Amino acid sequence: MSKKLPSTPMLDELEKGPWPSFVTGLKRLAKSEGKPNAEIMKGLLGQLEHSYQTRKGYWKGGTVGVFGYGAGVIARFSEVASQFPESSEFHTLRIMPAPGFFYDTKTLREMCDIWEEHGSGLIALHGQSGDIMFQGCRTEQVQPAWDKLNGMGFDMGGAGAGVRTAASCVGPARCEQACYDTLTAHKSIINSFTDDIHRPSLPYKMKFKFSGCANDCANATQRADVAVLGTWRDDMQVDQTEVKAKVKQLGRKEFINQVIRMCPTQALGLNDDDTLDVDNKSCVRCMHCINVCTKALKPGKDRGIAILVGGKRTLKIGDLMGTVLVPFMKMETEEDFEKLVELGHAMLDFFADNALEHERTGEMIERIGLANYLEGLDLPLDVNMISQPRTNSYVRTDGWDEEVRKWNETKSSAAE
Amino acid sequence: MSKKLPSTPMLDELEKGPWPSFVTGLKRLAKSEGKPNAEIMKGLLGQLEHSYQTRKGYWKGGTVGVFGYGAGVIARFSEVASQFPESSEFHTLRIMPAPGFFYDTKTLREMCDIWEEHGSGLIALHGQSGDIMFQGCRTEQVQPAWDKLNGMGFDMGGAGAGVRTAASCVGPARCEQACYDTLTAHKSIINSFTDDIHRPSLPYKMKFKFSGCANDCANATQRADVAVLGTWRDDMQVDQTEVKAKVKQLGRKEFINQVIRMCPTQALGLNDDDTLDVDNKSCVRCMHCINVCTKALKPGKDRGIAILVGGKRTLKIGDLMGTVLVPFMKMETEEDFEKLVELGHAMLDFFADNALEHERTGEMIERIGLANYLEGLDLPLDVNMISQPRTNSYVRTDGWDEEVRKWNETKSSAAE
Amino acid sequence: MSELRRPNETGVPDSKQFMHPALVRNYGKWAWHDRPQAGVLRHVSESGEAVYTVKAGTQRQMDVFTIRTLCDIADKFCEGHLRFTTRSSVEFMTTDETQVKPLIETLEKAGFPVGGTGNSVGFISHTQGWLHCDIPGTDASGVVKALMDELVDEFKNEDMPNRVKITTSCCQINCGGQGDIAINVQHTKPPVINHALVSGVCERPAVIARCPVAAIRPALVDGKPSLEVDEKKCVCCGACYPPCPPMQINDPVNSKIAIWVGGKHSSTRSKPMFHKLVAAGLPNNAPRWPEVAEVVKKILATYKADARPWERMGEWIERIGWPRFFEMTDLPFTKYHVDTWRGGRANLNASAHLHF
Amino acid sequence: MSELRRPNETGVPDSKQFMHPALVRNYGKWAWHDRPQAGVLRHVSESGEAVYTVKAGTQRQMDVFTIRTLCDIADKFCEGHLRFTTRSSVEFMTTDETQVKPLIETLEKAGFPVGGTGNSVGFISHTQGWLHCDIPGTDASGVVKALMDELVDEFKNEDMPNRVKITTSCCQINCGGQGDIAINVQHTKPPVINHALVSGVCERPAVIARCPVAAIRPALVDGKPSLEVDEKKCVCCGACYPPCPPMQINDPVNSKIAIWVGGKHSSTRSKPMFHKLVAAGLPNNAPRWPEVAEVVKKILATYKADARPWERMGEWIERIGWPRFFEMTDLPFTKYHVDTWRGGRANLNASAHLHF
Ligand code: SRM
Ligand code: SRM
Ligand code: SRM
Ligand code: SRM
Ligand code: SF4
Ligand code: SF4
Ligand code: SF4
Ligand code: SF4
Ligand code: SF4
Ligand code: SF4
Ligand code: SF4
Ligand code: SF4
Repeated sequence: MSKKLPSTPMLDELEKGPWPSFVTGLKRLAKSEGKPNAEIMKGLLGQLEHSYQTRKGYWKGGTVGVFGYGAGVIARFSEVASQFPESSEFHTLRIMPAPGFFYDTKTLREMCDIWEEHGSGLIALHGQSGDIMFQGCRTEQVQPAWDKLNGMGFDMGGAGAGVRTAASCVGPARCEQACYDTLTAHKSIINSFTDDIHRPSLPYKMKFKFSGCANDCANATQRADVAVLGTWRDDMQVDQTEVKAKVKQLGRKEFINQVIRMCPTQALGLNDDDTLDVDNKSCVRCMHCINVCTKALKPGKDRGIAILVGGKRTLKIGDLMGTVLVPFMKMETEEDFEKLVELGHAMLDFFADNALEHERTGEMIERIGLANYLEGLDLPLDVNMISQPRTNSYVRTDGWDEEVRKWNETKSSAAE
Repeated sequence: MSKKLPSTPMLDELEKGPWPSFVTGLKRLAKSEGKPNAEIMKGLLGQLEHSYQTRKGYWKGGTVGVFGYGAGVIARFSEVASQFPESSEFHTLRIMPAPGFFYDTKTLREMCDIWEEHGSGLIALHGQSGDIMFQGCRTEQVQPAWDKLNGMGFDMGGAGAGVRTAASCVGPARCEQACYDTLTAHKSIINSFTDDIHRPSLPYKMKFKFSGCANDCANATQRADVAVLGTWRDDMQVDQTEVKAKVKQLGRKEFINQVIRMCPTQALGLNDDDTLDVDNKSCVRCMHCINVCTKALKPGKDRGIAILVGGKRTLKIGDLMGTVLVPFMKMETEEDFEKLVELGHAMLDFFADNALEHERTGEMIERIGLANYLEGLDLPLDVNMISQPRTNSYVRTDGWDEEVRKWNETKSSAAE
Repeated sequence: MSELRRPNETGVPDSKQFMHPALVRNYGKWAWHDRPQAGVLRHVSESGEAVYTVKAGTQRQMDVFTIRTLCDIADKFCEGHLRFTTRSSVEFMTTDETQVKPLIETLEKAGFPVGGTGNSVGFISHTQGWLHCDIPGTDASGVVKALMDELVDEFKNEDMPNRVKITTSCCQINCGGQGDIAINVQHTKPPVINHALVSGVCERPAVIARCPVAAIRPALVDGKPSLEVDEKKCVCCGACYPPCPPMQINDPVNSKIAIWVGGKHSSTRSKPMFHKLVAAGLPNNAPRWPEVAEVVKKILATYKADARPWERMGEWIERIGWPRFFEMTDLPFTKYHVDTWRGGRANLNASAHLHF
Repeated sequence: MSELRRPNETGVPDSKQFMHPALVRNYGKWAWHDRPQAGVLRHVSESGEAVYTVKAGTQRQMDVFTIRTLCDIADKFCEGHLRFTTRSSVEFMTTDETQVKPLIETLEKAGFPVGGTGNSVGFISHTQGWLHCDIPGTDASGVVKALMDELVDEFKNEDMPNRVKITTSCCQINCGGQGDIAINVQHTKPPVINHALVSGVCERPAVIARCPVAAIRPALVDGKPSLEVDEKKCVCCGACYPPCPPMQINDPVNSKIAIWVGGKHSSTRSKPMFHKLVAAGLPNNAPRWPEVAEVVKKILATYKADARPWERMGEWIERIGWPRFFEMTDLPFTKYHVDTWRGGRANLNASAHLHF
């Protein structure tokens, strides 16, 4: 009864070479005789080979979901179902992993078992947003698969015009650079937004990402509407003995080339005794010198987060980087995390109320202006928000004195 | 008969202090009893004091000119002529000085005499575009004043929607940095555009400026539609003995700080024997190291010009810097200068044909795109024209292969 | 079929339950790290305890057998724990230094290249493509596999000036994000409209609103409401295609591959940068995209040979200048490289800084 | 009255006829220069000949007596030759080193401060103002004189990190250009329209076309064709005023002074930069503008104390960061500093680079 493995001469080319081959994996699944997923995979291999031959894709969308939720399943129906009926439905369940992508083998094995039973056996670890993508599910299997995955303690990720699955770097779990607990922040935010993830009703998608420092290993700055990045306010920590050791290791000239000369703000000087001179006022917390001298240098002790807002990809006005919204916020106590969650909600509410259809947060801010966005969120203006002041005189400044008053007020209240 | 000096309590405040006072000068003129210009100046002082008191200007424009020309006189009629009748007409003649602002005293004295006789005796050396501004002339004196100035061998400068008076740095006359003859270039260009200066009929103004190197002492980059800047193509000239002397003079650390670390492209290295290591491929001809080490370093020997196009002030789309149009052109032989003049004319013609009313060259290029401008001028594309390639994928590239062919052609013809 | 059951709206699970116990013990207490060899990280805690991480490449799109193999290895060496990186590499952690060598050997034997650490070429950001997406111009999995085959040595060694982050995207939407090198589909012809379907499938005002250059207008075709495209304006971006599949943008010949360089998310040294177009018009040559691989390898080799330690791709090019980049990589420079999008003027050279 | 005569359309005269003979001799043959003291340049030719230039400040707007005084000095010391700089300073050249000292003394005695060389504060770019222009919001001559009185020591000495180029502009058109410090009129209220005059004086379509934000519409007022301004859109730039004087933008109280910093024309080190708004709302306080002088002096003092050798104003601030600039100068930061013009997003901080 079971169909033969389709002929896939083009795909077979992708079994060659040293890198692990997804084709070999697909074939392995297609060959696991007797299992329903083998049949699905035969169809899939056939359709994919057809795509390679014709250089076209053959999936179309649709609406498939699970009870109680409005999103999380990416429906895929084949346009060439008559040729490859076994994979005519090939939906994906987006499931959110634990922040930082940690697993024990028990969990992973259980997931494999579920997906062998209810799906194609093909799992992506992970999607670019951070979901586990259980790919290749027939419509009627979506709910049972989901029930089991949900039963394991996992929940559905985002899709459509809602809050999306978040991502965070490994953070304090295994990185000395982490200036705050990325994993806890991730969890706090996401678990307070489940409603907006599961029942999307925003103008467009909204993504959060969490990186422990400016190295931004979670790609937050450009790929999240809300990027939470670790930083510090006080002086960086310097172990001069280790500095000397590093100078010795690299040689003086190379140390100057690789560390001193590469500081973006010329905040570093090498003293004659091979110790380091740090102008902390000029340092922009870029992490470079700390990255190179992992033993000698560390972020300061007064740590917290900066929030950048508005990052996104091309549609419709062109790519946007996130820009500074909150230059610093402590992130240590439970209260701090609650404040972050509150701010997240305020951002979401403002977005929901003010964005146009299919407009991302960054585009909305571009349209209404940062000042209005700040006002809407009741956030104070800060010089760190700009890379430079305006260069154009086309602005009506008759509220100048009032704004000066506000600034002085904020400043003196900060000084208190 | 002659009027009393008006009371000028506010202006008098500007007679105080160490800097030469224009008010003292105005008063000196107003006091040169018996001369007609004394009366004009009394009126002018009265009106100016009135401006200071009320914080408003009281001139309005109009049309005054000289026979044969359509521009060059800035007409000023007083709105408070009834109060200050002597200066009711206070026109300016814009006269072009010799490139580089050189004078002998005979010429200057003659100009003073003419202006005492026919004008107010107030002369600005020079206007921001580079004109001698003979200010304060009654309508009926404009032509006689002009006849005399023209008789001296001087010509009228630009105004209105035409080619404007140009400016050039002192160049080879007294600067070792000059990479081409700014004064000759200035003269060649301007004297080939007299028609467009004197009978303006362009969409808007067009300015040329000439600086001998990237220091741009003539402010060409932002203040000229066509900026001609000196540069070189080969390696810079290094006198290592003088380098060592400079290292000794500044001290090693300061030499590194002031020279090595400040090179914008990290093209400089200090060798252990205190000689300089120049990566000429990375050097962008910014002049910094040469400026600091005037004895040790010099531009290379294969010198010429770069042309930047489109610089201008705010109206209407915001300030524009000039951008690279021609990265290099020899400027030594008469033929070279002729080529420059030819290109200038092509630029003017394209501007005349394609700019909208009141649109400067930079705005036009912004509107039509650099590629179209290049095509219009039949100039080749060059990577030096960009600071970086496009970052946005919204472009239709179906002419790619054809453009590649063009590039390869240009490249191989350049290699010939 | 299972009963309809209300979901447990649990959100994300807690991470610590899955973490290697040494990570839990030293959570937030890491002091420093180094890399004893390519593919291996050593993180040392304030307590002195060291954790060794061995990192390996995967195909991301994994069959359950592959995952189970990874689990077997984690069971054997890592007390049953493992993690994945933001780039779909897999990481195995152990406190036992002596286990590092056998762990590496086991991984390599099982077909997982060990590397991707430090200044290497990491795994390529992977998107969906023909395997799953509804709008792809190419197949991400194939491009990634073909390229990683070519780059595996650069994955296994740390010979690059800095980390190299490569991304692919199988349509111009670019789910792959910014990259030191980005390999993206670039359509070159306006969509071909299947007018018969438009009225049935597409919400026309929504489609019209999506076009970044306002090139779409409503039209009556054969008496039916449809859409038409002003081909002079159209930038062939494909943004109209997801909301309106009858506006077919994908084409076996005219959907090309473009290569972009110098993107960067980190704020390390320089501010984050967008990637910049360097090559376009490359054929979508499945199954192994040799023309793409050639350009990528040429760029990588040039970068490797010329950049200074710690310079990311974009930083290196900024220093040496774009003229030299095009010269050294032998790539043609065309009018399409000149930015024409809003604010594109900022990408012109507004200075006398010149490279010869 | 003189006969109408055809002009001799001669263009610019040749420069060499006016040049000091030593400059003609060494034209294009200069080898190097230095500055023996502030205010004095020594240029040495390949031939070994040295020319000394003594540079002095003027008021630019000169009465013939002042010019004749300069001529007297040139006759006495410089064989009857002198030149002016692109910044309206005057330069006296001599090959005789012994003449430098008496030349300086003579100039100083005659009231011309000697200086403006090297890393000093140069003379201020001067525009027309109430003295001559038809649209000025303030008087350039007065502002320049009042400020130079305050800055004369910085003109005479070379104590700045780099050259400081200050510009003034008496309306928002800004004939003064970019400056390390720019002192410009900034209107704060929309134009007040004298409707009775519009139809007689103004070409309405031309005026409407001039507005950068399309805030002007045609209107009928009292039955006469006039214009009206959408005050919500209007950015008070005054661009409508030159083509239509009844659109009175100047106001004794609401035409304020704004201060901009960090502009730069040179491509030296950094690319040319636009100046950036730092202070606005300063009163147009003729005759000596003390509030303006105070801010300018504060900025200069901070720059002088903190910048490194050769850093221009804008380069210094880029290094230390704008937060520190505002902190050190004690200037308030407001929403008006945040760029809202086209492409203004580029001036937001799109990075994790932060200054604390
Ligand atoms: C494991 C991972 C985080 C995670 O939670 O999964 C990670 C881990 C580390 N990153 Fe990262 N980065 C990881 C993705 C990233 C990304 C995002 C990405 O790859 O898509 C970035 C930003 C990319 C960009 O800019 O476009 C990133 C930019 C950095 C940088 C900054 C590099 C630069 O100079 O611009 C550093 C600093 C360094 O190199 O020392 C860094 C440094 C590190 C360190 C050394 C931090 C530490 O002290 O532990 C980690 C060791 C990495 C190694 O393997 O050598 N990591 N790192 C990610 C591994 C991805 C992979 O499998 O290759
Ligand atoms: C699956 C995934 C690629 C992957 O293979 O990893 C993906 C796949 C799709 N993306 Fe994406 N995007 C995925 C991460 C991203 C990212 C990266 C990120 O999140 O860090 C981006 C760039 C960042 C951003 O959000 O801008 C991204 C930017 C887009 C966009 C453009 C959004 C924009 O504002 O420019 C679209 C188009 C849209 O939303 O209309 C889009 C749309 C899509 C759709 C839904 C296409 C469509 O309209 O039908 C794709 C469904 C593919 C499928 O069949 O599964 N996808 N997409 C990623 C999500 C997996 C996951 O949940 O973990
Ligand atoms: C005389 C003059 C040219 C002229 O034809 O009139 C001139 C002459 C010199 N300039 Fe200049 N510059 C002159 C206006 C300018 C201008 C334009 C301006 O002032 O409006 C600029 C560009 C301003 C800007 O960027 O906004 C200018 C930017 C420079 C620079 C680049 C400074 C920088 O680092 O950005 C140098 C290099 C240096 O400082 O060694 C320079 C260097 C020089 C040198 C040292 C060149 C030389 O080797 O002779 C000259 C001696 C100047 C001195 O007095 O110390 N000159 N110089 C101008 C004197 C103006 C004045 O009276 O103050
Ligand atoms: C006299 C002078 C200022 C000075 O005191 O030195 C001046 C004065 C005027 N300028 Fe200017 N501009 C003068 C140099 C400049 C410069 C500087 C330069 O040339 O290097 C600029 C900036 C560069 C540029 O061209 O963009 C300049 C940018 C403008 C503009 C704005 C142009 C723009 O595209 O943004 C206008 C407005 C206009 O043309 O409609 C303008 C208009 C004017 C008018 C004609 C105002 C008007 O519409 O009536 C002024 C006449 C004043 C008068 O009564 O004499 N003036 N003007 C300068 C010319 C003197 C000379 O011929 O030597
Ligand atoms: S972003 Fe910073 S804290 Fe997070 S993993 Fe990367 S280097 Fe560590
Ligand atoms: S963290 Fe970055 S900005 Fe700060 S001193 Fe180090 S290299 Fe410089
Ligand atoms: S622009 Fe260059 S050549 Fe001209 S005066 Fe200035 S430094 Fe000399
Ligand atoms: S001229 Fe400028 S770019 Fe060239 S080496 Fe000197 S400082 Fe560097
Ligand atoms: S890049 Fe395009 S084709 Fe690829 S997954 Fe994303 S939306 Fe689909
Ligand atoms: S392909 Fe892009 S530009 Fe062309 S019509 Fe569709 S949305 Fe508009
Ligand atoms: S800046 Fe304005 S007011 Fe001053 S001269 Fe120029 S146009 Fe006239
Ligand atoms: S002042 Fe400027 S913005 Fe206002 S109406 Fe006039 S031109 Fe328009």
